[in-house]
Amino acid sequence: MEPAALARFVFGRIAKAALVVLAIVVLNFVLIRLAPGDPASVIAGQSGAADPQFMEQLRRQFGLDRPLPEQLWIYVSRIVMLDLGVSHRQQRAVVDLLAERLPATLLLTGAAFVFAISMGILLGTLAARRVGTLADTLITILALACYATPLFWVGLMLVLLFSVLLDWLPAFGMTSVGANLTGFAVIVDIGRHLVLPALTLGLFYLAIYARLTRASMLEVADQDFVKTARAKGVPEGRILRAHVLRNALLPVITFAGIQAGQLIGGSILVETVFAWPGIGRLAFDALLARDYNLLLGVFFCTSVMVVAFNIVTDLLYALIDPRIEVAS
Amino acid sequence: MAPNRRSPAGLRRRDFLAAAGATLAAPAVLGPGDALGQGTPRRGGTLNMILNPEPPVLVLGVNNQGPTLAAASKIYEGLLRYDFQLRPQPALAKSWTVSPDGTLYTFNLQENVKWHDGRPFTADDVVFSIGKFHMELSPRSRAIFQRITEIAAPNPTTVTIKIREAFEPFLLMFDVTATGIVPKHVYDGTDFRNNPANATPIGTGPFKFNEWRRGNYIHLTRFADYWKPGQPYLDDIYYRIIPDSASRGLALQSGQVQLTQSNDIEPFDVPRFQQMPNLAVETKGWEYYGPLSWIEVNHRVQPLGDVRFRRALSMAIDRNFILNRLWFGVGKVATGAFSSATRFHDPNARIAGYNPREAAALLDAMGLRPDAQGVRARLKFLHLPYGEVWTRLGEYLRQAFAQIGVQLTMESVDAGAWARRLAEWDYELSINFVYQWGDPTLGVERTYVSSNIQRVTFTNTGGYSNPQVDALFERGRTAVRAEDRQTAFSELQRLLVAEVPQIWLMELAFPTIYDRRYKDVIVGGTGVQASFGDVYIG
Amino acid sequence: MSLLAIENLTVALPKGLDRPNAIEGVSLTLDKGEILCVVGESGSGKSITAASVMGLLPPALRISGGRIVLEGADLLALAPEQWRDLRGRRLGMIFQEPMTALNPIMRVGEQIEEVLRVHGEGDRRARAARVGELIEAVGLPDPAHIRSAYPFRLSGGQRQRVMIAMALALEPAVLIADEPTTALDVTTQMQILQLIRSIQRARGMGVLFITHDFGVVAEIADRIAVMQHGRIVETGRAADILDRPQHDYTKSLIAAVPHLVANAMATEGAAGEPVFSATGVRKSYWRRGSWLRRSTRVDAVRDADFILHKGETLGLVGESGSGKSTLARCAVRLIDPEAGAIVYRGEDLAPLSRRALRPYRKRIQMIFQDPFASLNPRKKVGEIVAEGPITHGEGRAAATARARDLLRLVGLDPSAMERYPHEFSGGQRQRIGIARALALEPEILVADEPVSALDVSVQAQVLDLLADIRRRLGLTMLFITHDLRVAAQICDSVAVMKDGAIVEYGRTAQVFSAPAHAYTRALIDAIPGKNWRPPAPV
Amino acid sequence: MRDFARRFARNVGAVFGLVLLLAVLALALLAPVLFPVDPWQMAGVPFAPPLEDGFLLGTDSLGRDVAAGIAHGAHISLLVGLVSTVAAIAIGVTLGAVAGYAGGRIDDAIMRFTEFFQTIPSFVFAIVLVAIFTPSISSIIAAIAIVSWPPVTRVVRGEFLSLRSREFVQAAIVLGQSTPRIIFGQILPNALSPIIVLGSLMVASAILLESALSFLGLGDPNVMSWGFMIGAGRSVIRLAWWMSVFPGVAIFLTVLALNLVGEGLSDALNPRLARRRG
Repeated sequence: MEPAALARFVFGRIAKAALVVLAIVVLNFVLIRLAPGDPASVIAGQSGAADPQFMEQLRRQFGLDRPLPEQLWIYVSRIVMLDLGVSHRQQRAVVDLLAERLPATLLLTGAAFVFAISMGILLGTLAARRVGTLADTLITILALACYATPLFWVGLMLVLLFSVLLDWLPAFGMTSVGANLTGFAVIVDIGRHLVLPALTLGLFYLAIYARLTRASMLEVADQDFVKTARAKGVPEGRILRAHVLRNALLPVITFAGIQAGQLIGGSILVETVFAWPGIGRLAFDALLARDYNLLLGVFFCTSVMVVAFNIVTDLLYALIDPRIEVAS
Repeated sequence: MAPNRRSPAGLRRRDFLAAAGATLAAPAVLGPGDALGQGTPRRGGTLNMILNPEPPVLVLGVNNQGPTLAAASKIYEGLLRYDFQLRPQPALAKSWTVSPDGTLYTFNLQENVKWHDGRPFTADDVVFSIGKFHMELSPRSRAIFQRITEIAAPNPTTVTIKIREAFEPFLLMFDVTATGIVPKHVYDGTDFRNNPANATPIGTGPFKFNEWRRGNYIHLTRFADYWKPGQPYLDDIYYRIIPDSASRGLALQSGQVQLTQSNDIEPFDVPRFQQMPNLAVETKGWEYYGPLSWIEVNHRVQPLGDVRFRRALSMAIDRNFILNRLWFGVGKVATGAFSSATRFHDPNARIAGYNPREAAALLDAMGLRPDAQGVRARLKFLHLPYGEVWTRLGEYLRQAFAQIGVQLTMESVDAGAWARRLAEWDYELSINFVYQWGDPTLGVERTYVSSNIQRVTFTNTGGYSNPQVDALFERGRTAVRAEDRQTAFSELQRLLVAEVPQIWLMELAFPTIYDRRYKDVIVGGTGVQASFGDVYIG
Repeated sequence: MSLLAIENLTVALPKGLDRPNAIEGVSLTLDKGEILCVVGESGSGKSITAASVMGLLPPALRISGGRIVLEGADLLALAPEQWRDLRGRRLGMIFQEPMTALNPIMRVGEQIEEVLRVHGEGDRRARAARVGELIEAVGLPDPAHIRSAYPFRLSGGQRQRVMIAMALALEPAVLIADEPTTALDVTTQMQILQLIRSIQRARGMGVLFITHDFGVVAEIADRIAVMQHGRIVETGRAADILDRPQHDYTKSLIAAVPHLVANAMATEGAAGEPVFSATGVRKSYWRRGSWLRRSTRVDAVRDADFILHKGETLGLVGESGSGKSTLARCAVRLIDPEAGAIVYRGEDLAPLSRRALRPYRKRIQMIFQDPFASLNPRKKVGEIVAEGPITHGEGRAAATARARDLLRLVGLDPSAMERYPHEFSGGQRQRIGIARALALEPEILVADEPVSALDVSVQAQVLDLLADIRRRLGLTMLFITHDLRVAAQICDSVAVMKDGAIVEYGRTAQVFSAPAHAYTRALIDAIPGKNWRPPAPV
Repeated sequence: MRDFARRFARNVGAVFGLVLLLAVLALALLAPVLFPVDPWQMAGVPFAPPLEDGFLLGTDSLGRDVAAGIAHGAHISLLVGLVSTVAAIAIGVTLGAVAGYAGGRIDDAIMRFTEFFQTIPSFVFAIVLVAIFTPSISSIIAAIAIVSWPPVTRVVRGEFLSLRSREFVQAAIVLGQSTPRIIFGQILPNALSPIIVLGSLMVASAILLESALSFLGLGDPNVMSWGFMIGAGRSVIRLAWWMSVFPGVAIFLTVLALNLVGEGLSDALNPRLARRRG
């Protein structure tokens, strides 16, 4: 695609994405306000003592005494300036909280995603090439098993096996605290903590990608242009790489893009099981604490991530598949 | 006032670490050996403990939840600390006197005390902390401190406080967890809640704030200029944030942390740790809080307004089952409205024991007959959203009440909705547990007196009203001498066990589990919510 | 010695099908410099024969006997790797469907270059030069542009040229062309046929040309082999077989080819009164633009006029995309025209709502192209045929009885009533479609390419059926076709469409004998084998 | 139909899945007979390992029978899975059919709406919904349905879009059939196969979703469900592995069965694809 077309494409996607994100923010704002309980009563509960004056103070402080539409308007207009407000419970800027937690989530979901997609494509390809053989059956069964197992349960079982019984890997957290590690040792340390959560989160998606790759490969392998390649005398290995795989990956990429949001959802469970300090856990805590600003901030953040991921996927797709420009 | 209850923080479960407190009282004057220590303290070493949930901020007053207190009690200090019998001990106050009429308190402060930023600590800081800071921020302090008519600093090491009329429990308000002393030079004239300095707390305690990785850990380091010679012994304290209970158990088991407290460890795991020879399981250290749990009854809902019905429910409960099966023997069965650790507890006033047959008979007598499904009454039960054990407790109660034909429908809510519905009296039955702050006037009265029926959590939300009870609490509150108070409170306790205004269940005890190499960990009535200045590795 | 010899070749089918072998005892020879056409209807095994030579049989099929000898070497005795090396180098192949035969995400130049690369031909520069030559050699314009284009940018004819360039890249001795022009428009078909012929002549290749179309055979073949049910029934020189077929099957096939002689009935048909007309019909589509790019308007039909007289058959002819189908659909209001009038017996149907149109639906019915898609696979044939009358209020019993009669009328057994469409062959399904249309006793029948998906012998039967019904029921017909032979045989008048407009309109005989428009002339010139007069059936 | 059954029966996995599914179904239906005691009843010693004290799968931390919980939980899991799927399909089919048949602006609007819902991370969304409406069977079912319908809409729309231009539909228009009749009589029956296949897979994901919600403490406290059991058992996993392992296995087998059946249906309903799967 030429640069101008590319720029147009990206610009268009971003414009559309901004609208989607805005709509999501409004929806969530409305939804969460429907929920019972307000932050003032939660904080009153937490502090162990409260009187009406204290509650009143809190409500005024959070702007909860204004009419709902006004609160929404203030919130939305701030978001446009990327000001997500202050967390009631943590009394810190939501943006700061997110910024602290985001890298951990990105690391976790990123690692899980890379693991899932690379292994998924590898296994899917293997199964498709050996269709009908034992290897295919084993991979299919494995994928099905991963697909049918609850994420959090896998996490627990992995902890049971690798941390409790074998004591190979740490079961929780992101770093060994107090170890005072420096340089490369820090990376190794984080890596060791990352293995189990990333594996847990990744297995489910690995299953999806493997199945999808397999199906897609088999479908593409049936198409005319593969026959053309054979008729040209192209060796099987090259047919697989240059013709079948490249085409077969298109639906996998599309699907991976759509799945990005589910990955973040899954990270809530995984972050809970493994005490991973990311935004998934932050979201859940915020929800239970009725920390509106923080929760909306997390929603905003995850939505932006999903939308951004979709844009990247679209872009990638457009780069791989020349037809996309015309289709759009 | 209420102080406390658990910490609801909005989070679930174990939050309550809340109050916990001070273990070894501040570094105060006592040498470590005074309390429990048997060896010679040595310098050096690191303590890793768990903080859950992660506190929002570490400045006392701005937040008074359990996790905040557990960490801030190392950074800040109060004027006093309390031993296991809740007797005041010196902390920032070297000594104190009370005038014979009980209205003038004089505190003499330690000398050469420095803030973590190097500025000297003076009586002005105390006057500011009590007179302004906590008066503005803390409802609990506000309720007590409004009795103060004058607070002054005649010289840099003396503070005098005059109160309107004698108030015997006044001295229970000067622990770090109740009234931590904060630096006037940082806060005076600012918006306390939003002061940027809240991110880096400055106190006089033995440990100073170093680093906070959100969602990960908080790191405190030894304060070299601490006023008490030789202390603290430890070099660092790390608070690890571990939201999952299973993970916390693993961390303790694997030695990655050396101390857990409050609800860090689920009750069912406690027996396991009791069997590990390298760990000590300590249930002392909650005397100051005296957490008592009960079935919160809304008296406005029939038939809950009927004392016979409440008694029947109370007798349908096998409290020993709860103690042994849910809390695995950690804690005590409740005997009445006062925790046995609370001052003026009367062991002779006891509620009726487990007797489902008599309970059923009571209901029959009321005319509540079982219907076709065997149900006499249907009630809604609001789950206490603070952790699994409370969920299990709800499940047990449903089965226990089913035996006598009372059917509970469970409602599951988050902490916010729970707090709101209690505050708005929008419930039938729920679970509650409340700290007693060592004194019935401070921590018990609020639940039962009719003057405190308010639409605010942790007041008399159940709407119980009995003029006799009101009068007895009044007598207990205003009596100058402890003996007079005892008389009033004994009479009161006998009355309450007959009335069953709430259905008391358990005196909760939260085990502090720690590596036996650490010495002098729990040295007073506030448990781990103390300075840890005298903790050392033996 | 022949260039390629197929000796007694048998390919087994998987067990459980209606016959054991896909092809049986097939023997053929192909010499250098000749074009051998293998002709047959679908299922005759001609494509299997071609795939066998290439070693590209579907995995389920297996060669169970015979030999394939290429330039003296038995292909079946070769290792797979050796056979692969022969493909592209000595054996080239082109396929029927140019739209799907190219890798959609690989540039055209790369795809051509790949043949050279995988056979280790030349270095990069030499290969690039060769690709340029090849693109030019197959007559593609602007080689620099074409080589960097993706297939979707190219028209069907251009893609087929790319396929030919690929097949010719290494100057193979044998080119196998499997229905290479079937999916193309007639004018393009003629160009591709000429290209193949000229390249074959220039390089002295042997070409094995698979086709079902005797027109194409007449245009291009040196020798002919006729296949039926997996066997070769007749081989011989082209002229001999075309003009003097020996085998009955060959005779019937040739007899089924529509003669390019204008319809004999043409003169009488014109007498009737005008019953249906279109005036100034216009319809356009918006092709959606991409971001910030404007959508473009495509005129599918522009100001089209025609008149149907009672009993007349009007042919709408043109190539794909000419708008003939859109115009037909406007006539039955499957598409709402933007402008113009559709007049049936004085009533303009164009502005009517769907409801108001319903009474007229009975009068104007339609027959569709695709016998597989035009019948609802979930309904029984009886229901499908009876559906129309029932919709218009006829009783179920009466409608069913009529359906039975109609099936008989179109030559199907009444037992077909209880069966589902997939149990029928293409020709039978087309008869069902006709029965459905007739069930409403229409006056006007719009037939949209009703025979283009059918084999030539079936096509002849259906055309005969249509002619017969038309005569018996006095139907007026709008007949859409791309096949001028068919149009010549069945239509009284023809309208030639190009780019949405009717460019020529007149009596069939006149249009064919003296075309006025250049485009009409080009179309007629492009009819394959137009100089061949099939021998009259004996 | 006979064809369909034959093709389905040829798929070993699908038959296995069907048997498994029927077993789960039987367990759900027979739970009151097999385990007449309330699954909440504290019937034995806490933490009794499997086979001890006559408890096949052991007891939990309050001495409740794990096997009874699993049997009664089957009922809830299937109920939640089925009802939420039916609801999601109802929403999805309606929107998808309208979008696919009407096309144009209506299609655009509906698809924007659908995309919008697909952009929201669905698990997070489900959590919010359940929390807002407070956890109960109906709020859980509603939340799962609300986050599950978009794929149905897309599939149905796709089917309608392609079927709408099929010639048999055009034939029905030319015959003068009314629009509802065309949608329900002509198009929908032909779009059923993918909906059925999708539905069977959605039941599986709904069961997983329900268990995840319960795991996080957002289940209905009045009913015994597998997710609840794992949630209750996870923290004691080292002490009583059977408490979380067996309900986990139950979920696994049920979801697996549904997936196998779904694939079997898909193969049997689309013979062309089936062949390709080899």
